[in-house]
Amino acid sequence: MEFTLKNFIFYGFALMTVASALLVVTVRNIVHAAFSLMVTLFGVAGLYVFLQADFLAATQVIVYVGGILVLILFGVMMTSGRLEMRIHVERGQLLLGGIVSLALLTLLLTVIANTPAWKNLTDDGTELPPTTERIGELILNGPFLLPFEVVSVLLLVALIGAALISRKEVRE
Amino acid sequence: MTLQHYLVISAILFTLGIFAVLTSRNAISILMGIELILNSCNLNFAAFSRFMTPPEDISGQIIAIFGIVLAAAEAAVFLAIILAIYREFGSIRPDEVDTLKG
Amino acid sequence: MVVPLISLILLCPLAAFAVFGLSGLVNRRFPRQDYLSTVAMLAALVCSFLLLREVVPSPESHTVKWISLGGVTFSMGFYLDSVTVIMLIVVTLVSSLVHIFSMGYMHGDPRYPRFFAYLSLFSFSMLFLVVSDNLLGIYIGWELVGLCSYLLIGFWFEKDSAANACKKAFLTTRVGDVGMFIGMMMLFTKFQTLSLYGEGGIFALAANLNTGDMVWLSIAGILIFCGAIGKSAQMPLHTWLPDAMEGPTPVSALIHAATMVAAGVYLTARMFPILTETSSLVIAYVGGITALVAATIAIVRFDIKRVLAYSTISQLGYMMLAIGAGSYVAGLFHLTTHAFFKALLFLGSGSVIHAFHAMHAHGHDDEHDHAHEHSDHDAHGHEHGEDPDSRHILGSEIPADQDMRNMGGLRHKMPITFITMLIATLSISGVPFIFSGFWSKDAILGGVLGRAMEWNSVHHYILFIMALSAAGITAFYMFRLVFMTFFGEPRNQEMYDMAHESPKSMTVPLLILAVLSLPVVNILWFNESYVKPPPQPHLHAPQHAYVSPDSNTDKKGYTVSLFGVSEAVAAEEEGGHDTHGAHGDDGHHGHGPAHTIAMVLSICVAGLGIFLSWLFYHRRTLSAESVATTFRPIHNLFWRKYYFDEFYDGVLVALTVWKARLFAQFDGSVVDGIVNGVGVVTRDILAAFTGAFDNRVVDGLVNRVAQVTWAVGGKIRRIQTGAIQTYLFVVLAGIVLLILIFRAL
Amino acid sequence: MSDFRAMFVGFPDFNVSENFFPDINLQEKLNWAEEFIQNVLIPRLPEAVAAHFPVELGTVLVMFACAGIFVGVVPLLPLFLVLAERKVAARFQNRTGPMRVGPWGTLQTLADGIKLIFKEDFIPPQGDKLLFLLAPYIIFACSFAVFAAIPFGQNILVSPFNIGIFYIMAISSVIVMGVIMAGWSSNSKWSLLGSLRSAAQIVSYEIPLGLSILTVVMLVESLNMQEIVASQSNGVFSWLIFRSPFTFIAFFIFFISSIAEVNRTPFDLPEAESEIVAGFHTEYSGMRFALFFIAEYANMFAVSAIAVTLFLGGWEGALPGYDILGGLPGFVIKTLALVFLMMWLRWTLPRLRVDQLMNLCWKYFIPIAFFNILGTGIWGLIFPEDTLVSTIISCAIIYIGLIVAYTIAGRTLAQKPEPQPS
Amino acid sequence: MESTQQTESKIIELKPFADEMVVNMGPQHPSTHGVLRLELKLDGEVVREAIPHIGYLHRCFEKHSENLSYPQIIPFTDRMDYVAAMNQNWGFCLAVEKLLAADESKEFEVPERAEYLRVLICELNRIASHLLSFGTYGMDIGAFTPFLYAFRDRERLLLLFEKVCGARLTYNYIRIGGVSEIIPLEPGSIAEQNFLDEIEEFLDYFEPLIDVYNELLTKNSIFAERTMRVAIMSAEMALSYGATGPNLRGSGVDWDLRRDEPYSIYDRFDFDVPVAVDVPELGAVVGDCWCRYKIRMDEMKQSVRIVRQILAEGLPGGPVMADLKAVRPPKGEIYFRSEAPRGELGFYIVSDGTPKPVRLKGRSPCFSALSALQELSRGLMVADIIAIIGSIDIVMGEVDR
Repeated sequence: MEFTLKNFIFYGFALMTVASALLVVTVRNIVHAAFSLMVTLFGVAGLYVFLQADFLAATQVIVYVGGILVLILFGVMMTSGRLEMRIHVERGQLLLGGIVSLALLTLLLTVIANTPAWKNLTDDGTELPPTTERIGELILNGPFLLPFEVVSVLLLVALIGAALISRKEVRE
Repeated sequence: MTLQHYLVISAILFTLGIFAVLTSRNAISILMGIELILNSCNLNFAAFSRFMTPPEDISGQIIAIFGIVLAAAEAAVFLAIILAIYREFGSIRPDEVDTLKG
Repeated sequence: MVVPLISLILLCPLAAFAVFGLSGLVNRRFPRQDYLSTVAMLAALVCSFLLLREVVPSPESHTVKWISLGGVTFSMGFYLDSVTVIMLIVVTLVSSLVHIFSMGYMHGDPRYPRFFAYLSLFSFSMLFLVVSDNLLGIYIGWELVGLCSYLLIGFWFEKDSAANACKKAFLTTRVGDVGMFIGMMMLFTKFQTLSLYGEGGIFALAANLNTGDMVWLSIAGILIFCGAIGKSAQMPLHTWLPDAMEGPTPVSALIHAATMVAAGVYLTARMFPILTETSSLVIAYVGGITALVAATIAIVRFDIKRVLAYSTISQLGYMMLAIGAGSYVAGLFHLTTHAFFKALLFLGSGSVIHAFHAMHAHGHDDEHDHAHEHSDHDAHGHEHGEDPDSRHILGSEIPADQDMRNMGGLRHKMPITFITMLIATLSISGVPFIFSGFWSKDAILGGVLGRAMEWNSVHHYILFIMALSAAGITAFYMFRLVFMTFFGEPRNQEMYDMAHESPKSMTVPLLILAVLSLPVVNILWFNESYVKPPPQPHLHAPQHAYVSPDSNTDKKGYTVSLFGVSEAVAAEEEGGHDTHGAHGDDGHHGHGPAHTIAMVLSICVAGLGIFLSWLFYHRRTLSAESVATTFRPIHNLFWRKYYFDEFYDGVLVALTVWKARLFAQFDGSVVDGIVNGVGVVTRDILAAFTGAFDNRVVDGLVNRVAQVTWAVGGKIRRIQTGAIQTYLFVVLAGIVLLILIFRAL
Repeated sequence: MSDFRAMFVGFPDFNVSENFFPDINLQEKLNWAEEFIQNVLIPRLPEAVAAHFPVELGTVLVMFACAGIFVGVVPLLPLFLVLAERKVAARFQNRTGPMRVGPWGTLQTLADGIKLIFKEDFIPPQGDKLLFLLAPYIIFACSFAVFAAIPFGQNILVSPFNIGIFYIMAISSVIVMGVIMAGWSSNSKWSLLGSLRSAAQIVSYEIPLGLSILTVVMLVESLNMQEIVASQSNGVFSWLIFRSPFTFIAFFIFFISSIAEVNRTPFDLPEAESEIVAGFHTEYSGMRFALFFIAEYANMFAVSAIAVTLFLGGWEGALPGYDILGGLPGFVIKTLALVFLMMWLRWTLPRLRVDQLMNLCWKYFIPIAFFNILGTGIWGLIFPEDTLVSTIISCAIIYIGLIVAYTIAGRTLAQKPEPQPS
Repeated sequence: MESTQQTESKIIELKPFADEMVVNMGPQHPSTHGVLRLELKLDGEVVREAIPHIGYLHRCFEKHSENLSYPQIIPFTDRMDYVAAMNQNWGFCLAVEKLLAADESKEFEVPERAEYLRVLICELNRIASHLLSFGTYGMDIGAFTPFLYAFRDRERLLLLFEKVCGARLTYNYIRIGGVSEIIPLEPGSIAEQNFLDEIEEFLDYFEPLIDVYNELLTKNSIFAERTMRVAIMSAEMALSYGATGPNLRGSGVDWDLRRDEPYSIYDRFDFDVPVAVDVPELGAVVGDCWCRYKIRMDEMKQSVRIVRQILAEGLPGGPVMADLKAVRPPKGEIYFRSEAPRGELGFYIVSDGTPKPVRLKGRSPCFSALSALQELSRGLMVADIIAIIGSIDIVMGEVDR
């Protein structure tokens, strides 16, 4: 493997993503897990940059870190006192879950390694034109208009639904 | 960097997410697992879009954006439900919320 | 011009409903909602009248593609012919009048806006049903109408009786709807479309069917007619309609007299082109029997609304009979006239009840406090405890304000109500020439007799006699109602004193309907160029009609041709003599002798009925009680409504219970017996021999097994934790395993 | 608009930024570094070393150098801004402010900084130590990362992202994580309350912020900061604030929302000292507290710089072709003016309550911002190009609108009588 | 069955702390005006209950007094409401003088010059107290600048006080039977004239500033939003809690001891008693925080008016101390109340004829007002608690005594 700056940074991001994801599932303190998740999300955003999906990367950071993660932390703080920040696990479940997950991973890796269509697709490093404008075109004036509208309705529904579910009942 | 690099990373993320969902005794932790899974899916979309389609075709990225949006909606509703469950049961451990058990 | 008009007709009530639906959510006291709703209906009415001119030359049809599923396209659209337009007018007109009437009648009800919302929704669905050009649209409208009926019957859901009645109505009609849906699906599987008209429509395709398909076409026709049986309260499924009188009276007038129940007739008429001889005959018989039976039940009712309810059933049977007998135009003609005079009768009865209501409430004349009134029904005492109605509707006796035995002499107190109701009664009784009912009823009788004479068909003669006797009985019980209510001495002086004429918003619709009960609508129906019956390609005259009486094939003609077998034979043999049902057309003019005979006979029976009624209930030279005593079994039969409710309770319900008992017994005797027997055998015979062996070897084994089972069970039990994670785990493990297996393969 | 240039022919051409200030264009420097290594360094190296010499080393070095410039220079800003704030506050309050350390107290902040560095670094014993230590760095890093995309001059830009403004939004949305971390890990209820307030506030105000940025983006049709600046190169009336009446409104929404984003009065609820002691950084002391402080002032400068870039012409001058209010000095002057405005507001206004804050955001700003977007869309349809006509119409509408608003406001104020208790 | 019961009991157990957070506001907190400790039960930002805990500044004032002679008690009253100590001195002296007057054998009269000086100084002290209240209230709400403005003006008043008694905060100026003469202020002397000129100068400077402050803070829309319609104390509630002074008048009750039960020479002056009314143009409702605050702003104007009347009349000549040999009140008891800046300050003294009181009880206006806090704050937000505390203007020294 050639040592280039790009490779170096890529592996850095990959390592960061995977390692912090591992932390997310292994750390026993849920707030720590949430902050590890933040690192994971950053790592994935970095990988998006490598895929020349700059808009996607920024969206990832805005929505995930600025939105979802904050939501998660709010959820943590509203539902647990400081003493309940531990993530409970049971050993048997850990074992079973580990076996299944490992089997799944093996399976996925086998598939990835053995699928001929996916082999030897190297990033030739060509600079792609910026994606933002095309994304806009495709979403607002192209085949993705309908999904876009559907998704916006979905968001609205989720918004209202979430507000409705989580509002406090007026107890008499 | 080849496509398989990304696929491997995403496979690992996916598996870790599954692991979290399977083993965690905390609903919010489960949500984090789900987010990992969704991220791995989005990464796959973006990667396939980069490697398997012509460079002008960025449908994969758009799907990934939709995926992010869905994740946001899902997280909001999930947390609302968790909040409601917490009010009702005083706990968000999924194994304690088992009134469906009959 | 047609499209905007029809859209307007549909949208007006829908918009009114939407506005109420929303305003009801936001603010229960949305101001002037009743006017809005009424104005919307009136606008629809005006549009309907405007349509009258538009469709004269030829029917119009507009369709849009709706859903495309796997190569099959469902379309939505409307089909406008003269009948549709007349139905539109009838529906919007009656609905408007009922709206106006309700403004007075329902005033002060706590759920007043909701009532109007329901009415608007109902009007919309009915209009949608009427204009739809395909079975799917009709079905949607059909079910919506059923829903509205359910909502409106149960409008005062605080009353148990109303709540039960609405459930009963909904479930009973659903029985018919299942049949209808199966019929629709049969047509769909055959033709791959649900559109009725046009090149690829069902009618066009059905016209080209060969004789081999007649059997299932008949079945399909009858099944679709099942829906009509339910909705139009025909014979086996009629029991819901009288109970539906638990709803507010305007609802009874609108839904259960004028429009919704007519939907069944309308549907049958719409299906006219695919009716075969068998299905026609089934329809005619169901209609005829219904007409007769319901009329006889009506004789002995005392509840003013129930008399009218049975009368409605009877008249609907009439219409079915007409359509079954091929008198398409006559059936629809009667539908129209009946809509008006029955609505009038109901609204009139509502007016009477209203007069008593107010008195009953708190003795005020002007305060109409219905909310209290309707929850007070139970307090009206139990003097009618033996009334069979009470057996099926919990807690419902005849409410005092609806009991004709409490009325009498009201003509002085309520002149307008009296006069208008009298007009309606004369009309329904078939008093000649100046009342519309006479013309329509006569058209039916003439049509049936004409068909009988033309085909020389025994069936149709029987049907004619049924119809004729039903007509006579109708005249009898209707005048019984009028005499008991409006003539004679007041039977309940207290109630009589408090009775009063209803407010303007109630009497004005009565007057309008009274005018409409005079033969003004006949203009449309006597205009031959306006209403043309559709052709019936599969209805063939029985063979004998065209064969000389002394022919050898005589016997063959009389065979009751179930499922169209004999048509097939006839068609094969006498292909040239096909008379495409145009002959079934319309007895009311043209069939000279039949028509004249029918007219004379109908006038006679009507006169007889009125005269008898006068003797019984006005002159009182004859005593109804003594007649009842004399013919105790028959009276009982009528009084118990032919034991239909008893039958349903006794047979259907009992059957289920019996089945359950059977299974319980099977469990108790056979299964337990086997187990016990085995136990006995084991204990008494084997135990002695195997005791020792048992204790050592088997016990050990069993204990091991039990331990293993216990352990395994304990582990497996944890799978059913109710925890979603465990399930997810199993699913994932399954996926992994499956993939491995399939990869291995 | 370029006709305007003709009117100023003959004036001496003086471009300060190009003449006196260094270029920090990363891309050029990177190219330069690689060329240097390839052409100069490697030929002079021994054969064995040259074969394995990492060519990228130069790139890395340049990147670190650029980062170093910013990390070195930007903290000086707070040093100056804190002093400025204290002096401004003092003038507002008829005081002189710090006068002891250095001439006119100019070294006061330095002294404070030194004090903070040597102060005990206290960590709450029951707190979450790891997060407590990390939180200031996250906030610090994020507020500095924003500077990477701000163009200070034609060639003074670390990284010419083509999604520049979007990147800034993304990065600044991460700050909230640091705030939550700090608040939660302190194990203090006041801190927690403050951090949750802050999170809610920042998340909410990001919406009107983003929406008002969108109006600019709609007109410029680019997310690239340099392109946004370039579209305002024709003098003061081509600045986006005057480009359409809607951007004029958007500027105010943007600016007020940014004040809320950086938690300053009247939106300083997260650190409202009279309510929740000091909010999320109650428990911090020493250098970590200083990091929060630096981050706060860096943020303040950053949002002002963004506002200048988006609405007030960035480094482009007020006259086409001339460097009045242009270049790096002009940019800094404009930014400092906005910073001064923030200080002015801080020392004048009381603080809002939480629900009022949210009301303002959700019931006023967001609807207005949506209306703005709609209006900008229509404006863009009517005037697809920025022409003389559109500028005149826009300025006329703004002018009339201001007069109307002033009149109405004046009348309303005049209607408010001095309430006299009886 | 069993599990159902378990679940139910679990719900009942866990519900209370599902949403509630208990926070201690104070005793060390920037805006509890001293050492008040509030136990807040919070539901998010909303206050379910605010329980004041007092006593952190308790000095056993009343018990101390039983072992001190009457003149010795006066410095202790300085420590009660330390921002309006003159009024505290005066309140105590008035009570003792009333008690002394019961003994007809020892007739004495407070000299007129002393009365004028007392009113002059106490009204200026009232202005100083209200200025502090104004400034700190602004700071509580988040506006820092008004605080410094208020302190700047208060500083000038403190200098004036320093001139008459040598102290800036704990004056011990008003004595039983007159005022202190530590720094003599000869009638008609240049010193006196300078003193009066300085006061006049201050009033000329200060009076227009009140309007400036109204523009700066009172009518600031954010301030108004924060304080108007917040924590409305109805007249009924104010009366039932014994709220007095600006708090009572802020609830719309027209009651001022200076006018309704005139003591000293207040009946000679012409002044209005500001009472809150609804101000629909601004949105204020009688009894809300803004009204209580506004009463203080208006009272400053009235104090200025009284002081101006004194300046116009000029100080009468004569001594400043009555001729009292020893303060030895007759056997008996007395309750006397006066209108301090924070409300009705009352002293209840039981004397057995010795130079020391047998029992002394101070009725503190702040204590009564503070007791309304719990009811006022229910269901409001944390920020509103601050607004309430500032608007009822407590001084913990007086609450705890």
